[in-house]
Amino acid sequence: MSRQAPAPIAARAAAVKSALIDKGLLTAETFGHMVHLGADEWKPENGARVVARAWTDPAFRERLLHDATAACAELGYEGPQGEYIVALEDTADRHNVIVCTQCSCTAWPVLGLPTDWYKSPEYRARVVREPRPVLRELGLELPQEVAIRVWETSAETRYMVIPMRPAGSEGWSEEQLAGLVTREALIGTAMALPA
Amino acid sequence: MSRQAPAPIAARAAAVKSALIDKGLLTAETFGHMVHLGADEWKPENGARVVARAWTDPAFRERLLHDATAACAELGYEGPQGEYIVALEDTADRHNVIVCTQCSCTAWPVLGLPTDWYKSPEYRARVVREPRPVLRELGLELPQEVAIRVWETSAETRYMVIPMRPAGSEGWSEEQLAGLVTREALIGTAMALPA
Amino acid sequence: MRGIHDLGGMYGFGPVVRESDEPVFHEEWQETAFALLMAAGTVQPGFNADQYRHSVERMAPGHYLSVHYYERMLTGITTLLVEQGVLDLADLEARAGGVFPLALPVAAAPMAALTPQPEARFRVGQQVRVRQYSCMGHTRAPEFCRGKSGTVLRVAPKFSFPDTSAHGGELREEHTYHVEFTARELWGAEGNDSDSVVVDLWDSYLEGDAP
Amino acid sequence: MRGIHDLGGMYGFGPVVRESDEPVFHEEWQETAFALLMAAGTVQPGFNADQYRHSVERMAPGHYLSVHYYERMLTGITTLLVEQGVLDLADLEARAGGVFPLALPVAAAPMAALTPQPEARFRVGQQVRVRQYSCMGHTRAPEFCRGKSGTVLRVAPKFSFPDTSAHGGELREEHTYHVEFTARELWGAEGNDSDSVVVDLWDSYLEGDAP
Repeated sequence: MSRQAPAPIAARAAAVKSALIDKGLLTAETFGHMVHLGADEWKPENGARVVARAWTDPAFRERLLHDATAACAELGYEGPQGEYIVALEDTADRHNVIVCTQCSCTAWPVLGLPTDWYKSPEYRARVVREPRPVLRELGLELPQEVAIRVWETSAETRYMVIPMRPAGSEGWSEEQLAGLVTREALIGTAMALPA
Repeated sequence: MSRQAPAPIAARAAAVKSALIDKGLLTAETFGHMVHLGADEWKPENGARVVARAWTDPAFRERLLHDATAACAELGYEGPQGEYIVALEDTADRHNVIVCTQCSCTAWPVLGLPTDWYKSPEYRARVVREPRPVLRELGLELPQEVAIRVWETSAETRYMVIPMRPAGSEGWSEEQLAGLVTREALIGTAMALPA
Repeated sequence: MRGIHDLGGMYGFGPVVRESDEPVFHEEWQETAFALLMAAGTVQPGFNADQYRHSVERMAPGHYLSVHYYERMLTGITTLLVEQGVLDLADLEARAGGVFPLALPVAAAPMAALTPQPEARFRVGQQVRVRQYSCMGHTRAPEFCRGKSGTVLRVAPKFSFPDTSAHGGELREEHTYHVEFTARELWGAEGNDSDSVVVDLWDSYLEGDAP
Repeated sequence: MRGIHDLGGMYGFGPVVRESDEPVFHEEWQETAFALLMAAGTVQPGFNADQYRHSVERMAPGHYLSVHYYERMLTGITTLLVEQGVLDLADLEARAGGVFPLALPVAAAPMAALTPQPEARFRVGQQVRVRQYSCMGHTRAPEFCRGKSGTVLRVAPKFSFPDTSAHGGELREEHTYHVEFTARELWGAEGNDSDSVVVDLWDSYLEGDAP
């Protein structure tokens, strides 16, 4: 229980930023560049392209399952929180879901920075113990015969899910297919969009 | 994480009070009476009188150790959260401390309503695992040869500590002795005051 | 697993700060919260202390841990009054001029599968172990002693079993026991050889220690 | 025991709420917090991710649980910058025009007594058990799997051992393992027969399962 109300968070953030700039330790340009990386460079569209490639190129799929870090780097996706990526392939009888219960680790280069629901204490606490109700709340109802594997990102490994390729997408281009793969599908709280 | 700032707590409390009064379910007098009980009737001075009596009256001490509820009632101290009181007697080689880790239960009639430090998550979390550092922070350094028993009030039982009678208090009146017994001594985070 | 209220033994808490000459109530709204608890039995049908404690435990964990004891009290009692239809949330929010956060609903399967124990099964001096049961609702065996072995110091009278009375279940009474656990048993290497914790536990939370 | 950040399996949390079309950052201060994390390595000597995570975990539990992820990020990094003497708290509070709550100090005995394991001791398919160790500092075995048995699915490369690197200890590297635990093993009757949780665990967190 805090005994004195803190300064507004915006004022605290501005204080740290201005102190570091005034001391000459960082520049406003550095701040801007970092925000650019997080907001524009690392995004789930990258992971979607990886998945679409895996759906259309069996040799790439093999490389992705064997060494996802290298396979993602082939498409130019690498960087912090992407040093060791493991790809988890959904099948008809097994569905994968990613969480980080202890902080909110995510494979930034291919999934983008995590959204608020992924970072929420609610998701972190609940999805490991009751994945089915949580997935249902997020709109995904899985039949009992589909086993759920929840992957707890408790270390250096960063996961990405390869969802099942939707029926009816035969012959689609890689770009079209990538459009079916949402951030949620890469985390495992949704399937790929229907074709 | 709350998504919308709540109304000020004072406004929320006033809302409940006014709603109950407007519906005719409670009166302002009832509110006032309850506050009077909590603020004026139940207080550690009551427990201090119980301890002073036990220090001076061996038969009372026996009754207190055998059935503290009845012994406290002899002095007129009974009521809610005092339905089953157990007295814990400190000795030269064993010191007793009370906590309620799951809420903040206390024997109201003899200890009074609990203070903020007793109700704090800090005390509730820490005193069961590290009683010596916590007691030290509160000003009580116990030698290693004195065993500490921490009593977790996790049910209906309500505890009170009978601290050791201070040396030099021989011949003191019951009232004088009661003045040596603080709330903290009744909880076990302090000894009785020196005579 | 545990709820946010089950704080015993948790890491990461700072110093215990004691205010000197602390008043019983710091602000008037705290008096109101306390008076509400005292009067709850007269305005809410079926009110009992276990149900009340659970209403506090059901608060959103971030809310629970960041506010004062009396805000938790007010939130819990108001939740019960709204759930029982005594008060209306929209009316309260209109009166308060803003959002009035209540506790969350009772879990779907709140009670653990514990077998009622009408007679005392254990005696003073006996070794007992706390069952590793799991419960989504109200219960009174702190997580820190689950699965741990201790010694019965005292057999207390029968009391209403909180796991059922908190949830409007069949009223049943059981003895509780003051069970002493050594600090070594509870905390391993962090425990002190001289120290112990005594926990007041209902009969059906316990089993005879492994032979 | 556990710290407030170790949320996996805790009871009492409400629904997961998903915002549609959520932006990467909702407010400018969140951008600042993120940029600080990214740039921390260039302004704070010896910065590493384990030390950073621990700085967040050291926040007062009520603060931790009641604020946004990026406030935790800002608080953790600022705590490190103040502790290392890069920034001055009084100066920050003057700039912010008010109190700037930081994380609490590192515990007196932060590290568990775990024996370094330079070579992989376990193989795919093997049954392992997570040790019931206790640690006041940073560690990465969630409480929910301590003492539980699972099956090794994958042996990952060696990584820096977080329990020591978070505390400036001797740098050591160990393999981690993706260990699968059945939901029944973790959650008992609440678990689902079909489901499992895979946790990425360092070698010295593990022991061979009981024979």
